[in-house]
Amino acid sequence: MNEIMTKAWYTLISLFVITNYGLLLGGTMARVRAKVQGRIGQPVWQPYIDILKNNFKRTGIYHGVMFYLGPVFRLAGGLGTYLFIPAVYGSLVFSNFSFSGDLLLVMYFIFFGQLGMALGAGQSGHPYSPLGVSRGLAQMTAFEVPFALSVIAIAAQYQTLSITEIVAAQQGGILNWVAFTNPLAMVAGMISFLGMSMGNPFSVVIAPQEIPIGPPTEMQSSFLGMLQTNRAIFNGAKLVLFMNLYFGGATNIWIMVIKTFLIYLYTVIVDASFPRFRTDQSIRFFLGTPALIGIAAVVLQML
Amino acid sequence: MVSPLYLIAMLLGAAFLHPLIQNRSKLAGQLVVLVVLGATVAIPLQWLMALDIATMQTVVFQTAGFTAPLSINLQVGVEESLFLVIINGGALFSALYFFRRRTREWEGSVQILLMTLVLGVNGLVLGRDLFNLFVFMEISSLSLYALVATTKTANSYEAGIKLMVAGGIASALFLIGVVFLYRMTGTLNLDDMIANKQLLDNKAGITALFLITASLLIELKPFPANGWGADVYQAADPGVSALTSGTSATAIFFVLYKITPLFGFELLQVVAASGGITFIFSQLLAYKQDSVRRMLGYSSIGQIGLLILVVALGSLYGEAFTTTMFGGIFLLVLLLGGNHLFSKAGLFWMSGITGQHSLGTMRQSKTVRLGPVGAALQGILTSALAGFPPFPAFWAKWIVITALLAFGSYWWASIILIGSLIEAAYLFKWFLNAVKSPVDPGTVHDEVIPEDFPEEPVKEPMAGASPAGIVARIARQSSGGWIAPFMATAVLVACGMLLATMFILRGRISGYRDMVLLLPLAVLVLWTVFDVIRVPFKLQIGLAIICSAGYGLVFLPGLDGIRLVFGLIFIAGSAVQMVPLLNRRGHHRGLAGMLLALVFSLGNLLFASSALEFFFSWELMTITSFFLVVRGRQASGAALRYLVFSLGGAFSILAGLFFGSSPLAALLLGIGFLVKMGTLGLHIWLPGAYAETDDDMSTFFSSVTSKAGLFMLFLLAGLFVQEAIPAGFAAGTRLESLLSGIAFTDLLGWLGVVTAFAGAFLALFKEDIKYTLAYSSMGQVGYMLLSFALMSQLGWMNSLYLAVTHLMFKGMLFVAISGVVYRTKTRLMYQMGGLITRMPITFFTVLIGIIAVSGVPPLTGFGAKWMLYTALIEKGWYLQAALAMFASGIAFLYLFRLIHVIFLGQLKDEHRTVTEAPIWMLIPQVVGIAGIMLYSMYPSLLLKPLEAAVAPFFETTISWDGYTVLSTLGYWNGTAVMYVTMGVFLVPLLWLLIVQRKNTQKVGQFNIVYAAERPYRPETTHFGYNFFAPYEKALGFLHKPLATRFWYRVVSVAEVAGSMVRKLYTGNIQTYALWIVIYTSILLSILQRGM
Amino acid sequence: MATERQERTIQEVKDSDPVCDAQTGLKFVHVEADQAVAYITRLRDVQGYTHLVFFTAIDYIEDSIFRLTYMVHNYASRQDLGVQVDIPRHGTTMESIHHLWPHAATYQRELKEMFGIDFPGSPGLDDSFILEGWTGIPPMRREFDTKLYSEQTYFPRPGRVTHDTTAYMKEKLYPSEAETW
Amino acid sequence: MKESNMDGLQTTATETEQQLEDMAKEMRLANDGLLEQDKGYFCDVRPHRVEPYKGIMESFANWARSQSLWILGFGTGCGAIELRPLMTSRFDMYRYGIQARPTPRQSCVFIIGGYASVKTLKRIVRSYEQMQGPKFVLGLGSCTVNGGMYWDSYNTINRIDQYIPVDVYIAGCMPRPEALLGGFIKLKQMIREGKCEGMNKYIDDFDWYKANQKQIIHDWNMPDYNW
Repeated sequence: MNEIMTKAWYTLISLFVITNYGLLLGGTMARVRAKVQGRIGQPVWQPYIDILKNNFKRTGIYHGVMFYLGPVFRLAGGLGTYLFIPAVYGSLVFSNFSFSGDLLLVMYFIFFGQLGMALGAGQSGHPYSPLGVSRGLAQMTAFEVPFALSVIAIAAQYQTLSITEIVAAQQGGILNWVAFTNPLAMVAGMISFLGMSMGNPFSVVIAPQEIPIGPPTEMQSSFLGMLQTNRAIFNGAKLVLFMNLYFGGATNIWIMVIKTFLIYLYTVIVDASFPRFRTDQSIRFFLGTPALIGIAAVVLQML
Repeated sequence: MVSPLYLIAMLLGAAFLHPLIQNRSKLAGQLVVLVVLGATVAIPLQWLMALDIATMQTVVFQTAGFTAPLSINLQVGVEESLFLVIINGGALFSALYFFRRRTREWEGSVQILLMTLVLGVNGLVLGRDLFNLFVFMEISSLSLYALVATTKTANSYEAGIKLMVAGGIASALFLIGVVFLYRMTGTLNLDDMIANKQLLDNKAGITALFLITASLLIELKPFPANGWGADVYQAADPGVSALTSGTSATAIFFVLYKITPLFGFELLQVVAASGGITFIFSQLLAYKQDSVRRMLGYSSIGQIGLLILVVALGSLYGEAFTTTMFGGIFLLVLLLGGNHLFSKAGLFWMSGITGQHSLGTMRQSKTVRLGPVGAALQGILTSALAGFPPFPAFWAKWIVITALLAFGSYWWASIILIGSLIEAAYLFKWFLNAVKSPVDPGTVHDEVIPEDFPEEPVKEPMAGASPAGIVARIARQSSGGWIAPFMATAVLVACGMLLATMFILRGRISGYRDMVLLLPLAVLVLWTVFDVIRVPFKLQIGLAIICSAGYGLVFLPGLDGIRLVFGLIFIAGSAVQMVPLLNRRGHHRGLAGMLLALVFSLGNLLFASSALEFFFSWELMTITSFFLVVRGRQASGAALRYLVFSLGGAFSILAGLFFGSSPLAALLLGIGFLVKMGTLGLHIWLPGAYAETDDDMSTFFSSVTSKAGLFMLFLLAGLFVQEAIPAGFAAGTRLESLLSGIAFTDLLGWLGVVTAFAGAFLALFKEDIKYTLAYSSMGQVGYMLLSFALMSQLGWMNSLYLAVTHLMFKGMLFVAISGVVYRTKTRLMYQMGGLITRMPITFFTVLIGIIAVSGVPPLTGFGAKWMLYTALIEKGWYLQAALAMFASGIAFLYLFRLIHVIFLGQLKDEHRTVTEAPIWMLIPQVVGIAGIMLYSMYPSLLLKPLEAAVAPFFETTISWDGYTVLSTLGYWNGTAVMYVTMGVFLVPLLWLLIVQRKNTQKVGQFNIVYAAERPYRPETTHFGYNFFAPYEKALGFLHKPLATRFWYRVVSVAEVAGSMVRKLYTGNIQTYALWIVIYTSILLSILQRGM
Repeated sequence: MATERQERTIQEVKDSDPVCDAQTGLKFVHVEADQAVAYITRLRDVQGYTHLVFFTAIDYIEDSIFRLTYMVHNYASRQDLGVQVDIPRHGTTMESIHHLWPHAATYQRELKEMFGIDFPGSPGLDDSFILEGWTGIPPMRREFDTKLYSEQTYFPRPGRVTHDTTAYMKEKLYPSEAETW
Repeated sequence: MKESNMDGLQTTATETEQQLEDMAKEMRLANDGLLEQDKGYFCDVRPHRVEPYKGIMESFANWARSQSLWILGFGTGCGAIELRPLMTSRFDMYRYGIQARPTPRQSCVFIIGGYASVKTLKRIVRSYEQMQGPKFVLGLGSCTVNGGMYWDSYNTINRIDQYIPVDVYIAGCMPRPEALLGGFIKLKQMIREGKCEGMNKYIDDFDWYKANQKQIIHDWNMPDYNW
């Protein structure tokens, strides 16, 4: 019983940290983006206010049960993804529920939230919602290819699928990182990360000029607030995952903050500097060079 | 023993007296014919009782105190008796066919001619004297010319004359041959000649024998000198054609059979070649025919060619055939001949009854739709002719192929198999044409867009609700014509059952377990009886479910390991999936029985202990499932494809069974099993068959039947670990080093993953929901194949795990979708939408189903993904793993589309009143959900038994830590995942419920922000058509139907060959006569070269 | 092939040389209503005026006519030509030219809505163009008093004053610079 | 005795039901503008007033609302051209927590960008009703105040506040972005003071607003309240 209580506390702490970190990271990155554009930009805490405001909305509408549950699925997906990743190597508090499964679990649990959200968006009856979902899913299958290849290359390299062990194998100096021991896998993975974070040039889902905002077109009030919360957590989870996979993980929370910040910075810079692909261009892009790099990484492991 | 002379005398006397009786009463005249013909069947039966069958006893009758050839010399033996029973039986049924037909065909002269024909053929069978044989041949031929001409059309007169010319040439040759033989041996008695065979062992003797043989061959219409024969079949009345094909040709063949002991090696080879060529080319020709009767005619010619081939080969490779049951080659002749006689005659009669002359192309046929009885008769006759179990031809085929392969005669075996395949193709094409529904376009290559299905015309309720009523109706229809095919069918079925019992039991009845293999047949008979006595359909299905459950309870506990897993899939899975059928109203004749037979024959695969038993069950499964596919509303094209591919696969298996454990066996067997599984390249039957079957039965094909191939792969796994390229191939070249070391499992692995990818990818662009699911099943089977091919503990566990879970979730999905289609009356997804409010339970099922299929945790699907990738990476198949991941991503796409376009989005006006699926359709869904939730919560419940099942084969590589399963690479705790997921799901849900507890309004379907406009129609607001257009744009080039195109090319090659051959037939008597002469000359020159 | 009537029209038009507007350099021809479509067809098919630039109407209430102007353009000679047609204001019907240029249908729809000119056979003629559910007289006809309509319909805000722009700016906004104007 | 009692009870029950039904009917909108077969597509519940929280909770909520103003990106008139510069680095509206959203569902500030024709008004009403409360309206330019230079047009409405409640007007033709920012700051101030109850006002005077709207929108082919 005591153990369960301790685990519950640890979980709460871990979630609290990642939520706040994710929100602040989002705010900071908005500032960074503003700087790129020569603006001052919004306050760092703007994400908090937006979420507060959305939850303070007096009215709301919903289109049906799945619409209602869509954001719940999405947030559950975000929380779950984070909870299945050991965030800080060797830390009891931040090991989360990583004993439930390995890398494959995390890779597939990412779909959980997306599926739920897609269903919620679908029930809104708005044609843009499924259009956005269709684009997003189509692109997702494409960027999963280099990512899958990259993960397979890493699994082959270390003969393990456990994230903890992958991190453990990278300890002991910067040159032990996958980024240096298996650079091709890192390159493929980091390109697919661009797709995963849905920024330009891969922002086909939201695509403000074409299908204004896509899936969450009908989402409002606390539904939207929930989606925003998830955005912070899910972002954090993805960053932690990529940090663990390619950049040696983190032995304490500060290293995690620095590393994930830099990874995120990379996507933001790309985002701020490119126009958008069309969906089919994006698919072809991911199945082109990044996939070839991934295959090269895998083939190197086979030789 | 009745003297055979009475037989002859009776026929002769009746023929002479007939005009007198006919003048008094027409009915009496007809009855006399029936009685006399009945006696001709009864007398040989009496002989059979008197004779000692085991020793093939023969009794010789001389007449009038003289010896042959001055008198008639008759021999009555077991062979003769049996042949006479079937030949005279056929004649009797023919008489029944003509009976009371108030048309001019059935005039006194025809009755007399019929009796003289029977007289002739009886003489042919019984006669042992060459000159006698000639006489009888003339009698029967003359009767036949006249009979053909009695149809009294210009064509039939011409055909009669052609027949006469050909017969004349043949008689001349025969007579010359007889003269030579008499000159050389000094006797005309066959037995004496056989005794003095060495006298004929010179060029002159062989030539003399050749002349007789050529004459007989010409009478049997060999390719290519058979244009006149086909004309006869086309022009004559079907009843006459039935006589020609059955009675006359069979008797002449028997003559050939009788004189084969005289033949030397060279002559036998010529005869065999002639038979083989006739067989294969006639099938090609028949395939191209438009006219039903000409098609049947070519089929007859081909079948007789097969008989000739078998006899010749039997004499050539005698020792190979002696190992079989009894009578050696004679048994084959009897089985093939009898089977052909009854089934072909039956089909001729059917064509006469329905009045169907032209097949047209399948597309634009003038459809003559058979009623249920007619369809059943034609189905049975066609199956019998095509050699499906339990009909005699099946056993004959088995024996022939076994013997040929045992002897190493691969070419002949493959010719017989390919010919049979073509024959099955066109016969079933005709069958489908006759039974298909009027809305069926005949060719279903792909989903039909965008027209909706036209309403099917309302069927007239069947009158008469008792067996008596049915009999009365049969009698009423076409005044007795139905009795003939009915009797033929009955004979075939009875023989089939008898043979099945003989072959399968082989005298060993040690317990009820031995009977299990015969259960499907018993079921078919029993449920047919149910149909006849009009047991309500629901009761039939209910009984079927109970029987399946009983079968499972009785037989499955004896199994263990992998067999038990598949047993549960086949039997328990089927029992649950039969429940939706309870929803049906009205009568569905033959459905329940067929279904149960299919389930039992699937189950029997588990118990088959010999190659024959296995093949018997396999073929039974093929034919029963075919008859289930046929029932679909637009399924004829798909059904034909299914049949041809299944049969091709089965033949491949049949061939493969005899190559021991060589790579060739692995290849042939592998192809057979892969056809059943529908792997890429061999899959083109699959979408149509899955999709066009009735909605509530598709699930059997997808979730149960496809596993049969997988099961067999597991059983014969040892075959596939060997290297695919035989040692010594391309020896010494660089190719050798590249190719060596590639095992079949490597190929299977790639094939599996490519199938998984292709299935998912093709499902992506389908608007028709059932095609989507069909391709999805194909993809899933690809994963199973991939996992199987891994040949590791985790791989096999995963393959079995997938097989079990796929049964649950794909079964659920198919049943749920059938409920949707049942309610919405459409299969096109974009025509649905917003059904979640109308069908919430079905939605929930589909939701669980797609989560499970896509492998998203926490449901069971993830277990499969976890094991698959772990096993793949353990094995080092990295690229396959990546492609599998890509495929699973694509699966996610079509699954989302499936649930979105049907259940979410905009509800259409016409679906406003749709209600939840019927309760019977919900039950399997609930069972499936329960199963999935249970295994999701506690994966160890499934994993541990599977681990035990594969334990005998592999060293264990996984270990357990509580609920956590650990592999060498990673770990997975399904229970913990489930708890965490529930936790992270409930917390936000509670939060939302608190925050939103008031002032959250549920709005209507058009209350959307529509760029400040309002939607006007749900159809234009629902995004569903061409859902993944960008994907198509990016990767659409991948789904060009390459495999389909390849198979079309194969078909067109066959068709071109057919039409080229067809050019030989000008329809002109002189040309035909010339062909006969040329044919004889060519045979002769071949023979001389041989000598 | 030009019909006899068209030939006659062309001849008549040739006789009366197009009037050149001194200010814009545009050329205008004036055509009778019953000959206009034939003439425009001729312009399009024979004389190379392949592009309909616009099609509009002016309400000359004093003369009790609408003056329709078809502005066509010849890409080869880079020449615009305005074809002016006068039609009576009451019971106004004009032959449609949507068969010459499909987009003419939109102009005709607008003219129907704004002026009430009927073009029988023109597709979608009665679909609302700007005014959804308008029931009064077409607002661009000059007998329609738009100010009165607005005052009656749109809740004019009390206290609104209208000034002459120049005078008001001189007086109020930039009094110091007023002299320089 | 007993029976009559029962009858009485039953009558009461039916009466209560009747009353409830009547009440429910009152809560429903007639949606007369829709075709009969189209009525099922739309929600016909009458919107109701939502009271603010009490005390500090509402102040806090209002502060959050004022710090996060999401504009409905719908250029209703020519004044919308003056909105664009707000996003540029020169004016940088993000500093004030102002962002543009592409859908009314997520927005809280509706900017009426200048003159509104009858045709546009229909869309304005629809979009306004689709926004979730609390929601604020900024009237941009003279046209929204009194019709501006189009005041006597047959097609331009003069006073937007006759059709939807307006919180802040920004006069000018056109007002410059600075003026717009000024308007936003005023709006923020008003929100913090709890003065922006436009939504409840709209619901309180729902019938009046509807009557005004329907007076000029002749082909009313939408529900009476666009949820």
